[in-house]
Amino acid sequence: MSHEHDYHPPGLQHQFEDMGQQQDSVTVGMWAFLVQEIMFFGGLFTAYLVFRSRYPMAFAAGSNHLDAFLGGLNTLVLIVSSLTMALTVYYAQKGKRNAQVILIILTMIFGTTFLVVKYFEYSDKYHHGLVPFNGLNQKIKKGHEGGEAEKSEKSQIVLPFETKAEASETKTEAGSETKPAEVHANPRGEFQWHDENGVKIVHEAKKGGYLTPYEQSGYYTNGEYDNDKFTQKVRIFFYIYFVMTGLHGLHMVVGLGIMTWLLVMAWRGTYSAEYYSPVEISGLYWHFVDIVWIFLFPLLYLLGRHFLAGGGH
Amino acid sequence: MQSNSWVPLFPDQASSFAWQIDYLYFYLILISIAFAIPIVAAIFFFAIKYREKEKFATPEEIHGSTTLEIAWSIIPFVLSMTIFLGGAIVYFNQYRPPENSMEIFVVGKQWMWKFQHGTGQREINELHVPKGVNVKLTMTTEDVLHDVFIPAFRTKADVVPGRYTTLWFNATEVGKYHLYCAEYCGLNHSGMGGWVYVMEPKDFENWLAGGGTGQTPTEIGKDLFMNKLGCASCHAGGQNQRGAKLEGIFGTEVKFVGGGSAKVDEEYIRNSILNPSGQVVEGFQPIMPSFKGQVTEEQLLALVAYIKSLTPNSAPTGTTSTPAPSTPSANANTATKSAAANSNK
Amino acid sequence: MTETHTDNEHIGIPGYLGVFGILVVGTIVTYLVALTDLDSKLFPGANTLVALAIAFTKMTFVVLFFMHVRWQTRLVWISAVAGFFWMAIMFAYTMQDYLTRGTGYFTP
Amino acid sequence: MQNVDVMNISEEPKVNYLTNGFSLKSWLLTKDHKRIAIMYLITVSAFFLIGGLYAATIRLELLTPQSDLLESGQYNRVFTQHGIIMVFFFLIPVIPAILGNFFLPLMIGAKDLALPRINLLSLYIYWVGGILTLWALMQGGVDTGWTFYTPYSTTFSNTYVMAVGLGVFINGFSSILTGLNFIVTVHTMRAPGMTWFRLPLFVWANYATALVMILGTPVVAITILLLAIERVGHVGIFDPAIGGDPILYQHLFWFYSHPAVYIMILPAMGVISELISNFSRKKIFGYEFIAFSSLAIAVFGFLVWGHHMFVSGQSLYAGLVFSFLTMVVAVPSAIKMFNWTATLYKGSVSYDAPMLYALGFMGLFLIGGLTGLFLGSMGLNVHLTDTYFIVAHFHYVMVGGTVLGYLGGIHYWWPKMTGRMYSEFWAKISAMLVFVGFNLTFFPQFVLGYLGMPRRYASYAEELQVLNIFSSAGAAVLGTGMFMPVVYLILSLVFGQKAEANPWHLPGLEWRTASPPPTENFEKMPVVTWEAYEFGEDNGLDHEAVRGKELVEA
Ligand code: HEA
Ligand code: HEA
Ligand code: HEC
Ligand code: CUA
Ligand SMILES: [Cu+2]
Repeated sequence: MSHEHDYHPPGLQHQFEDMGQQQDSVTVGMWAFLVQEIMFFGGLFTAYLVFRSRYPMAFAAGSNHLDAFLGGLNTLVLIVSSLTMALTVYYAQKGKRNAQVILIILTMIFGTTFLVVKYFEYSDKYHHGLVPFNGLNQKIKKGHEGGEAEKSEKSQIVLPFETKAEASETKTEAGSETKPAEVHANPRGEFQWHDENGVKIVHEAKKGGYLTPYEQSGYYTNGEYDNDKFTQKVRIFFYIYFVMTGLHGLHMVVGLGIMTWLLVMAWRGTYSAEYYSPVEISGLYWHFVDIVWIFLFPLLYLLGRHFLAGGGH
Repeated sequence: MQSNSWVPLFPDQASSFAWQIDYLYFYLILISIAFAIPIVAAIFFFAIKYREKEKFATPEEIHGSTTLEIAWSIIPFVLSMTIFLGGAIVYFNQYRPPENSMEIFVVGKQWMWKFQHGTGQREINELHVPKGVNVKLTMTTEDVLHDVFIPAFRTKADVVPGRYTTLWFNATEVGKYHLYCAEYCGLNHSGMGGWVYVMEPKDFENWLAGGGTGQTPTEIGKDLFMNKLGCASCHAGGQNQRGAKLEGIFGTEVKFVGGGSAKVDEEYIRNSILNPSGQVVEGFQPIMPSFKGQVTEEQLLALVAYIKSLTPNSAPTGTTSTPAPSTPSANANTATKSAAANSNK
Repeated sequence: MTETHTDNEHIGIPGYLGVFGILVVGTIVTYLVALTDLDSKLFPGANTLVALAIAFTKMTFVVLFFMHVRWQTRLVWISAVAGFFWMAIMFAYTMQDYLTRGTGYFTP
Repeated sequence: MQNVDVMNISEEPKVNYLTNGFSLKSWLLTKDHKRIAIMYLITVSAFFLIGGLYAATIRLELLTPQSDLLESGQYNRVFTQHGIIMVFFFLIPVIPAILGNFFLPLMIGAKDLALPRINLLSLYIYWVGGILTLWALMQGGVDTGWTFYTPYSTTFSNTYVMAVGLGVFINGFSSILTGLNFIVTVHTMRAPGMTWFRLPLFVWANYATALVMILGTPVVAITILLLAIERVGHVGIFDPAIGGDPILYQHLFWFYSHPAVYIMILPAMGVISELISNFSRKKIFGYEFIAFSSLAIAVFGFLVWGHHMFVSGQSLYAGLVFSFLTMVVAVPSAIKMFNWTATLYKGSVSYDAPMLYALGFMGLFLIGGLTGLFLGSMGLNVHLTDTYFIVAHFHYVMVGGTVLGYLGGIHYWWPKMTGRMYSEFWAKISAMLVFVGFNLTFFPQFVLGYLGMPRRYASYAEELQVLNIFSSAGAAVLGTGMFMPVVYLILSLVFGQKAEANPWHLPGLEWRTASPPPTENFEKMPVVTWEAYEFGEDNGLDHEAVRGKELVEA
């Protein structure tokens, strides 16, 4: 080998001739990996597309049960973390160790914030029986303290941020309809769906002539909104919601792992203007995960929001 | 009929469109031979003629020829388009059941086929059909995917839970033919099948009379409609009619409250019974109760048959010996209305 | 390819902040637009369309600037586009079936 | 031109990749693409033998019309496991992970793949997926068919669908990582002077394959994940009883699995391009057309998946589109066939064993591909789908095509990989047996299929027995033919003649280093000044430069 005794830059692996080649390789590799990721999520988006185009109302109803405020907050959190990540790369290229370390830590903090918020969202769904898998919802026996717990939880629901006014209206409306006795026993942790907004949305849509006959047949029995049928469709929404956000969350966790490793390396001052490609490609990954969320947010959280906002028909 | 005294090399040809598939098959064999023989011949010829005469020789270089490349891209392409078109035409013929076909209902379940004739005859794993009559199978399944396959008729279609699929044929030869399940469905997939008996229409009539115990579906449907389920209380006609007029409705186009319309086919009637408010007909209130859970699949088929038998101006009487309503029957699969398109997000 | 990282500056800190600003504004606009009923004002699906359009814009900014594709080789451009192109293939060819299938369904 | 003597490397390098460390660790933690390829070779072959045993069981059972050897439940498991092992654990990795891994860097003059650690990772992932699957098979196996159709697989089957699904899911990532590595390597690791249009066609084919792997495999991964979650949670996205759609599963599955058949065939086509050109000692006819047809297949292959669903309840319109595109995608394959044939013209064709396999490939793939057109034609498909015609079609392309291509390739490169020559005599016998046995096995199945024998049947109509006996008899011959290489190739390691660096006297870069190659492949960075398959003086073939040492310094 010709350059065995030559100057050997740190981080140059044996199969490469020079840093440029190595840098190109990892960049191309990362992009190929991202293409792979796109197709991975693409399968989910296809399922989403198929079902959403068939049951838009159920999707809207399900979506209204997500907390758009938290979703939006998380979007912002991720955007900030993307900024800090981009700046990390910037300072890595400049070889500024301290700035890198601080920015990586910030990125990690924001990433963690995202996951914490996600945790609250998930546990909210857990308490409301909205996890589409049986056995994975809070198990409540009728008349037990569990019931109390659920009730108190319920009164704490953070209503969608945007519609404080209207939402409280809806709430009182709903509240008056909900008899106090109506504590939903859920001994086997099944999926539960008690949303009057669902009825409202479907009725609105029906009035507006938006429902195709076929779609209506998916929701109605006896001229009445059939909770069972509607629930099935909403359940599909939540299934897709959980799989998509779950996989996204998994990607975040992996991202945090990468960040930890980056932090150690940056702490040791590994990166310089000559050698910073690990930072750069980790950044690519981080931004990609961010982009996925940029799409998930409107597609999952914001469906049919205006029905809630009272702007409907 | 097939016997096992000889080795068959070609299947029986027993339906009106079997020849089309066979000709398409021959055409493809022809194309295959037309390509295979020259290519194989060329390979042999070159391999022998230009066999190595000297170890590690360096023969003259030939780079390629764009003319040739274009030629052998275009020719296969054009030929393959004829294959596509031929296939598409044959497929079309098989896809749309002709109007006024005799209808037979099929329910697949692990691992048997249940058939019900228009006259109420039921059969399991055996299907008797008359020769020379268009027969349409309206099919569904209770559990997993299955597939009705009758090789002698060259036809086959998956049955899918949750929806109706159709298949039709016109048998041309009296005989006994294999009936298979061709979509893998679990343990006894290879046992899920039986025989199709094609009979002279006369014999078929006799067979129906001989074995026909119960009422025809139309009769059963009438009974359900008039008495058991009380549909007549709303749909009986006359001045007190609160429900939609059902006479002659089959095959027509109905408009819905709030826009939209649909063609009345088996599927639609079924939905109307299970799910009336899903599609409220213009001019009516959504008062019809759902009969979901109160009627079985078989009763549903009977009701559908009965409603199909109602012709305009005919008092709801019912039975005819040939259960072929002459209303145009829409194929459940191809009804034009798109289920998924417009929506409000 | 090697010359890609000679220019380390890219858009500099102000640039990054600018992109960041755009992203934040995009998020807020998405949010607000979701509350107004464009579906009945414009045409059904308008809300979704707008939301997706904004998401696309945001993505474009992230890809171009944060992910430095703006300064990258053609190969990287191609792979960035290819992923979406293939996803579009999957959508289009799946939906071509669903949208032309007709009403042959019943809900048991 | 006589250049036998000059082409020998006089003294062998002291250390080659095989002798560079003997400890278990030096293998398990190696980053050397060649060692990884050897480990793949061993595992993939093991899977092939397991799959082959299942095949033998199938054919034994089908000797009689009744299901007497196996009950239908067992038979269902046997063919399912045959399909799963053969497709996911044998045919998809076989050429890329063994021959591609070993020779792609050598052929482009690189020291290794661009991402050696990822390469090792992909091997380990393959092992984990494989072991999980084998474990599931020992526990009781699966009976869903290799296609895992819903709702049978989600709701009704009570076999180890989850475990096998997980195995396939994991294995998918192995394939993705291999593809990723190839793409990067081809883009960034080419030796000086190795321009895109000087790449051997095997590299082009693997590159196209890698594209399909990256774009397709993730979709099957997510599909299987959805299926698994559906099976546990029973949410209903594939279950029509609660609002789902089983056809969606088929769409997602075939979105991957049709392109996957091109993952299987493209590398074999690459091998065949090498063999045909090199064993007629002539530049390949229409190089660019073959190269681009690989890419065309990779791209158009994504647009035709619906041809597996013509009778499934897909809309008529969708069927038409898919049928049309199926015809379009056949054309690039046709282009390849014609170019290969034309390459023989005025060549100097030798009948070494690899070439016999290549010629066999041409004949069998021709039949397999043409019968693919039968299936793509909608009207015929209705009669033929889910019959033995399909079984025959895909064995013609997969066994007659890919397996023969692989066997040709492994013989061709065996001297380079191991430094030993195999027994030419036995190799020829084996090639003949495979060809004859293969046709005997699968040709009758076309007839059976048109007669209407459905596939996945443990018991069948009595009048079909004679043809089935032919088929089973053929399988015995085929099995013998395929098992022989295992024996004589292993024996050659001990008794085989030592191989020269360039036993076939070829211009490819992989022949310009020692056999077996040293760890970093070339002693000096090669500089390429000749086109692919350029026999003759220009490429320095008949000069000293043939030896790795003499390659010009970068
Ligand atoms: C290596 C794998 C491989 C390859 C390469 C192919 C190649 C092709 N396949 Fe095959 N196929 C499978 C593996 C493969 N297939 C498998 C595993 C299944 C079954 C899956 C299952 O259900 O379990 C299947 C099933 C299958 C079906 C579905 C059948 C059904 O279930 O109903 C169809 C339908 O169109 C089809 C078509 C084709 C076509 C048109 C090609 C084309 O690419 C072939 C192109 C080649 C040629 C055409 C020959 C060379 C050309 C000429 C000599 C010139 C003349 C050409 C013209 C006139 C155009 N295949
Ligand atoms: C790469 C793919 C591949 C390969 C190589 C093969 C190889 C073979 N296959 Fe297979 N096959 C499939 C992929 C493949 N198959 C798939 C995907 C299916 C569909 C599954 C489904 O429906 O879900 C299928 C289904 C299938 C069926 C249909 C089953 C049914 O539908 O009911 C049949 C029937 O004849 C069959 C036969 C064979 C035979 C005889 C071989 C022969 O070529 C095998 C020859 C090789 C050997 C025989 C091994 C060699 C060595 C030995 C056996 C020695 C034994 C060793 C000792 C005793 C120590 N295969
Ligand atoms: C309480 C009264 C009532 C009863 C009982 C009733 N229906 Fe109806 N039916 C209606 C009304 C009102 C409509 C029109 C509104 C609608 O489409 O929902 C209707 C519509 C229909 C339609 C659709 C007709 C069209 O023009 O599209 C069918 C089919 C039908 N009913 C069948 C039945 C059958 C079968 C039964 C008995 C099993 C039955 N109905 C019992 C009131 C009734
Ligand atoms: Cu029913 Cu196979
Ligand atoms: Cu295919």
